[in-house]
Amino acid sequence: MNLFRRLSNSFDHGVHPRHHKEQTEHLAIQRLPFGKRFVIPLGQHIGAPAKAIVQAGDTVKRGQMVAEPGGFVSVALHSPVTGRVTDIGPERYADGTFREAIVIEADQYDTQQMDVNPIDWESLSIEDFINEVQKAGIVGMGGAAFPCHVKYAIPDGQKIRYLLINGAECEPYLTNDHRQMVEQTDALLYGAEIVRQKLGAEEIVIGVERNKPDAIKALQDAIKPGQPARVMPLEVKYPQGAEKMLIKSVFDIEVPAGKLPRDVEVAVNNVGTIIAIADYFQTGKPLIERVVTVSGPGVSYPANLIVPLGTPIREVLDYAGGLTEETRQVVLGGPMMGASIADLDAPMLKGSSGVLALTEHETGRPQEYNCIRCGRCVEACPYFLNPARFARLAKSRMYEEMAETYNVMDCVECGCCTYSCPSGIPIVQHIRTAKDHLRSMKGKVK
Amino acid sequence: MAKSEKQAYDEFIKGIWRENPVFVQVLGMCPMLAVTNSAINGVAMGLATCFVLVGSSFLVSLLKNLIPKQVRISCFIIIIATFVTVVDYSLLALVPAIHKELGAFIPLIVAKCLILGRQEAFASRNTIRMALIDALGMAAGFLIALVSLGAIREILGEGKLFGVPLFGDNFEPWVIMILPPGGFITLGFMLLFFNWFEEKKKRLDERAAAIEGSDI
Amino acid sequence: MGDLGWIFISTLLINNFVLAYFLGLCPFLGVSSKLDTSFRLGLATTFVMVVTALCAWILNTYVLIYAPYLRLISFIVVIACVVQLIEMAIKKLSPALFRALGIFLPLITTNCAILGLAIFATNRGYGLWQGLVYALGAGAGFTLAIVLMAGLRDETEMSDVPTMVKGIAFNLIVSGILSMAFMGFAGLFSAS
Amino acid sequence: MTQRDPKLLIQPGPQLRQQMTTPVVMRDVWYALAPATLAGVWFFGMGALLVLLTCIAAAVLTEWCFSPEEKRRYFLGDGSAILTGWLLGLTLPPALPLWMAFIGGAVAIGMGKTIWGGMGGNLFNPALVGRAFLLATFPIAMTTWTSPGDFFTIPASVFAMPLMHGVVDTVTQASPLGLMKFEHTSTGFIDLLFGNTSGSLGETSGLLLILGGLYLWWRRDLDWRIPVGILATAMAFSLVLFMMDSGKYPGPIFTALSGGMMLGAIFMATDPVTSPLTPRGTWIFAVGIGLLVVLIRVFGGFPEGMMYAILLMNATTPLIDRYTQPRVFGRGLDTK
Amino acid sequence: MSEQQQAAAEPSSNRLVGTLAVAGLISGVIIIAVYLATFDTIKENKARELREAVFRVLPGVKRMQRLVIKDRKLVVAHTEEKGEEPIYGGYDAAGKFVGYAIPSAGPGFQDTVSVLYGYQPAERLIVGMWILDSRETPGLGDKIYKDADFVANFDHLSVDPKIVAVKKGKKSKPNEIDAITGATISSKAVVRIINEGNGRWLSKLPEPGAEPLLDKVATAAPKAVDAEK
Ligand SMILES: Cc1cc2nc3c(=O)[nH]c(=O)nc-3n(C[C@H](O)[C@H](O)[C@H](O)COP(=O)(O)O)c2cc1C
Ligand SMILES: Cc1cc2nc3c(=O)[nH]c(=O)nc-3n(C[C@H](O)[C@H](O)[C@H](O)COP(=O)(O)O)c2cc1C
Ligand SMILES: Cc1cc2nc3c(=O)[nH]c(=O)nc-3n(C[C@H](O)[C@H](O)[C@H](O)COP(=O)(O)O)c2cc1C
Ligand SMILES: Cc1cc2nc3c(=O)[nH]c(=O)nc-3n(C[C@H](O)[C@H](O)[C@H](O)CO)c2cc1C
Ligand code: SF4
Ligand code: SF4
Ligand code: SF4
Ligand code: SF4
Ligand code: FES
Repeated sequence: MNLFRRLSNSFDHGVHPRHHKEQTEHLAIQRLPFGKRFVIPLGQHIGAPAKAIVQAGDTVKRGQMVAEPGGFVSVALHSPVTGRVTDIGPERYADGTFREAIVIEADQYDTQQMDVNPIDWESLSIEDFINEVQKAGIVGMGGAAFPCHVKYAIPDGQKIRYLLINGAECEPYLTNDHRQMVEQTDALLYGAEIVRQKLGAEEIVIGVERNKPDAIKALQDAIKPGQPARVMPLEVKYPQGAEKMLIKSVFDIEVPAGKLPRDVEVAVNNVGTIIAIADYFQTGKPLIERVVTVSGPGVSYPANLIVPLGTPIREVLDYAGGLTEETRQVVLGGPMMGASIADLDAPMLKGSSGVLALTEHETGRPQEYNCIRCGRCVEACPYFLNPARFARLAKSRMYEEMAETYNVMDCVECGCCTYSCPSGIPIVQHIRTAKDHLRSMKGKVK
Repeated sequence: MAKSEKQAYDEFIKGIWRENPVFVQVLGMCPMLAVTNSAINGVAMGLATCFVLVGSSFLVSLLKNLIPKQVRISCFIIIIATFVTVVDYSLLALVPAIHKELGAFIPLIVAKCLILGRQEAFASRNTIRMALIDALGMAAGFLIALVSLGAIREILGEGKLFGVPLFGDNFEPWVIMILPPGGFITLGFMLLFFNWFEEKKKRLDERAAAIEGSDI
Repeated sequence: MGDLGWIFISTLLINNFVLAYFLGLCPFLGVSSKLDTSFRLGLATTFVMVVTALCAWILNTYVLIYAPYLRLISFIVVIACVVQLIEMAIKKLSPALFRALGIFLPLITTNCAILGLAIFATNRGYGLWQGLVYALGAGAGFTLAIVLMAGLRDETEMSDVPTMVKGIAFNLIVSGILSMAFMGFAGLFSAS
Repeated sequence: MTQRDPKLLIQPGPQLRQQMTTPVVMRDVWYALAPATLAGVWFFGMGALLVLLTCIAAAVLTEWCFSPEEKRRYFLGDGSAILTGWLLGLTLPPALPLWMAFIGGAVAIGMGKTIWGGMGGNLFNPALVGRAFLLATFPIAMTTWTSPGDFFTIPASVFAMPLMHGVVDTVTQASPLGLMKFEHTSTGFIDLLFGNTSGSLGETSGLLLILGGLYLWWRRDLDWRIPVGILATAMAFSLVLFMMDSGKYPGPIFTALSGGMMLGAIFMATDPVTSPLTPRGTWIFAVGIGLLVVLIRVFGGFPEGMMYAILLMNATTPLIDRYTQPRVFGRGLDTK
Repeated sequence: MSEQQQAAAEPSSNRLVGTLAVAGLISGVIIIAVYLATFDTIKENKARELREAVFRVLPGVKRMQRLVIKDRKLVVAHTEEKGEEPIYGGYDAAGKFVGYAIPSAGPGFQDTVSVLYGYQPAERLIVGMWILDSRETPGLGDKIYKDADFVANFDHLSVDPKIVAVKKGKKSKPNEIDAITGATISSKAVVRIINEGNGRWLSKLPEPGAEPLLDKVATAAPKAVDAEK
């Protein structure tokens, strides 16, 4: 079993949902026209919210910094358009909550040219490099929106041997990383080289699932002789893109629980993140737009779009032909990890890799039955946890046992268990409840 | 005196129903399940237990002021063991056939916490009269439980009651009832029935209370 | 009759003290759904059983042939005293072992399986070695039954057993099923 | 302006589910059982069919009576009660009086399932609880095997009055296992494979049962480790014995094809509810069954050990599960 | 015990020991009284049981006596000694030796089965079998003593080369018995137990004709009782 997995470059367990990528994988990336109103939430990344440095009424240029980092684990925000700040205040977020945001009205007559310059990265010290990345507002584009520069701040005594680029894109429907690898191959390799040199890594490894042969080929062709980089084709399996799984698949190393990739001398970045870094140092353009896959059976014209951040989701969907009658659900991100949203006027964020419109067929929930202990969830969990046990224990509110005996805190909520359960048990939901409870208990004790 | 009559009556009845040692307290089951595969065995075991219980309760409450606290448990056990030995020999002499079936389990009456428990909880703190009444009540409850258990197992297991065939020659006996699993299962279902009954009663009571309450 | 191996298998599986003789039911049904506790209770019981078998053999051989009527009383007294002594000895000699088994020892003394063991071994006319193997089998059988039961109960604590059944009634019925399953061992090694 | 779109659902993730649901799984098992059942009915006639239907009816009726009202629809709707009755029916002698079959079905569901809290709560295979109860209750009727006979002749014993003996008027014949155990006579391999032997409905046609198992495996409804583990262990064990004394002990092929081995290994030991969750546990479970079957068949008091082997291993399942938790990813590594 | 007494000072250990001793004494007295009162009846019951069994397995026998091996010789022994394994000799009214009643035991379907069987050395035949003790399944295994047909198997059954149980109705040789349908195991257990008993005893028995003579002195004793009593 293990040998087999090694030969096919993969980790153990996981699931094989139909990937539905055929809708968009051949569509070249298009640019979404600028809209009128942009909402830039201050806390759209993990860590401290950014601090606004503009006021209502100010005019801003496209690419101009509008908020500075609110701490070390925080990044700057930039205006996606040239226009005027109309408001700074609570705005509705995709999950229905209100958060502080900067609202910018686009200048309809502007050409939206940017006034930025390339940066000479080669002469930068590592500290300055980290500062620049933070200033560029770059966060992980793989979904978590974790400030990128924090990953680069390697503590003394540790080093990075491999820069691992996450091109797995295991979530169904999404093809934005795929298209970027095909169309922006050089930028990707250039960005990778910047990060590699700055971190002093020996090699760049790009992990790509085998269902993107054109991306694999493009990358292989583009790697210049002498560049320490290679492409690693991976088995098509969810969650191949979860960083610890990826490291397992590529290097056959398990990142110990509670440790970070850097503890095994690896830095992991998403394709989009690296391209954003390349863009910034090549042209000076900070992170003001991202590639988004609009797909699913609920949209008429699926597409891969460059979306200025802050654009309302509705405009993205409208560009793709609007929602069809059958649409029951809109998901931000992939269908496995992504959250379903009800407010289409919420803005697109740095971490929004996809907008999916799903119909009853995909989202219909089966009748919930009692757990039949079939073990499918156990054999799906890439973390080798026991989700059936979680579901049972959570039902009896035995949260402590879940943590002490069964390591519930190691769960990354990848959803494989819920996906594979024939009894329709929302296991991940139970797990989230348990984790919330445990966290609040821990808070109380301290 | 009426009050004490009533009290005595209550003491007696509680052993049979409210605090039935088997069905409610679920005590002293071990030897019971092994030997109650027929009604007659149930009677024999029940009577043997009754004799020990009543006899030792009597003696304990008689001697309660003479026995120092520190050695009371040992004394109780000696008293109980004495009665058990008496029963053992008597059965062996008088009804050897029954002794052959129960024999090995009779000495185990000593280990039943039911009996020691009654001495500790009741006989050593009460008058001889009350101790006797309590013991009789508990013993009656125990006897009833054993006999009904034995009867059910015998009826299904052999088609007989006290050895009298009930269903004619063609009856297909339910062998499991006289085997060990039958003991577990029968008592399990009897307790289930007891629970069901209690629950039903409680629900009725609650409803009655609710109706009363609504009147006000 | 003297085949030690058969005596062991027979008391362990075929004539399991709990599932076929209903001995030691109270700890079996009542004590715990904690595996660890059950296992240690089982070990302690086995230990006391072996000691009891030894005492019973000594009594039978040297005392009771002269005074058979003292059988019950002497068994009880001797078992109680010996367990007490062992408890004290373990406490002195091995605090670790005492922590593992000690708290169960007094509980076990009043358990009918111990007295039952002494009586049954006597009734069967077992000699010293036979008696010891019998005790070992009975103790192992008790441990097996109680550990299986603990596992089953631990698992069902999380399922929605109807309230009416929950408790002793449920445990009894489960024991019935377990006892039924153990019937599969009947006739083992005696047929061929 | 920021208006919640009324048409859109908010659901916690993951949004996708695979297509398999519990009722579909159960129905798959029906389909897998159907060919072997039809063959059995063909061999043993209408009487056997009546026994089978009675078991199913009793199981469904009991499920209906004792499941809590609010869950009744789902409990019945998942089709597992029918499956329990069906599997029980397949393990009974074809000439068993119907009233006994009815009791079996009722006990299977009542004692095997509802008191445990219904579907998924039980720790013992319900069909086998029913069968073990019947075997211990009516040992003679349960070990009276008839030979395959005329399709339309129904043995009179089938219609015995409730609580009364059945009179067996057809030819009784020891099952292949009984012949082996008590007379050391082996039955031909071809007969075993195609099912033309005396025994219960589901004991007969090894071939069709294997086909059913392959179907379930293909549908991913069944943990392949269990049948494979059981058969491999049992065959290896009996091979060892066979090599020691081939006159006394049955060979591995006979062991694999006779009695309830196939039905048990493919359809009963694999009952997901009562088998371990973890892959490693599943192996232990399977090996345990394999060993116990041969132990009971060869050294024990019963010609057939499958039922007891499965029930005994069911009892150990919670322990197995507990002690075979997989090593959590990233834990228990020897880190410096 | 009242509150005041509980609060009173600890009783001395002499008092504790004394109380226990008195309790022991009283209980001892009661037990011995009962023991003595029931002693004869119990002894008589046991003897009767044995007697009945012996006369059942040895038809035509009027008197019996207890025999043990001493110094490799079979001798009469009326009093029990530890570690002895007795068999019983049966004699007809004229005092002529008829056969032995041999006890043997071994595992059955559930638990140990104890068998007593009658053996006639002259013709090397089993002439009767009785189950002293068993825990076989009621309705199945208990047929080894409840089923008259099965018990009848053991009349004039040859022990050479050894007894064999065959499926019911298939009995054809003098050393074969019909097993009970549905209780094959118990049937075979009985056969095995008898074969084992034979293995233990037959070689130790004296030549036919040289059996111990009926002990005239002991006739009245409970060990060799007149059957007509
Ligand atoms: C279940 C799961 C699946 C993931 N799948 C992907 C993926 O397919 N592609 C990806 O780039 N990141 C994926 N991620 C995020 C990665 O773990 C990791 O955060 C990311 O590759 C780090 O790069 P970034 O910080 O540049 O985004 C996934 C995370 C989880 C928990
Ligand atoms: C305080 C803190 C420090 C972190 N430091 C690092 C780091 O040094 N290197 C790194 O690769 N990730 C680091 N992470 C990010 C996480 O390991 C992980 O990549 C991030 O949560 C994104 O999750 P995903 O990769 O599963 O999407 C850090 C996270 C936190 C909260
Ligand atoms: C509950 C139960 C109890 C049994 N008890 C006995 C028994 O005491 N003695 C016995 O020989 N067989 C007993 N059997 C039957 C044996 O298991 C075995 O099936 C039988 O000996 C085969 O006999 P046959 O070939 O004569 O039908 C019992 C079976 C069951 C189900
Ligand atoms: C592969 C498979 C095998 C099954 N085997 C059995 C079985 O042997 N006996 C049974 O009662 N139910 C069986 N079931 C149905 C169901 O799991 C069972 O009724 C549950 O134990 C009821 O909680 C099976 C189901 C599946 C999917
Ligand atoms: S959500 Fe958690 S428990 Fe479920 S499969 Fe993923 S890691 Fe495992
Ligand atoms: S997949 Fe669902 S039904 Fe199967 S074991 Fe896991 S929780 Fe239970
Ligand atoms: S104290 Fe004794 S009788 Fe009472 S429950 Fe415990 S073991 Fe049983
Ligand atoms: S305390 Fe002992 S004697 Fe009493 S029921 Fe329990 S095990 Fe049996
Ligand atoms: S593509 Fe795998 S989760 Fe992001």
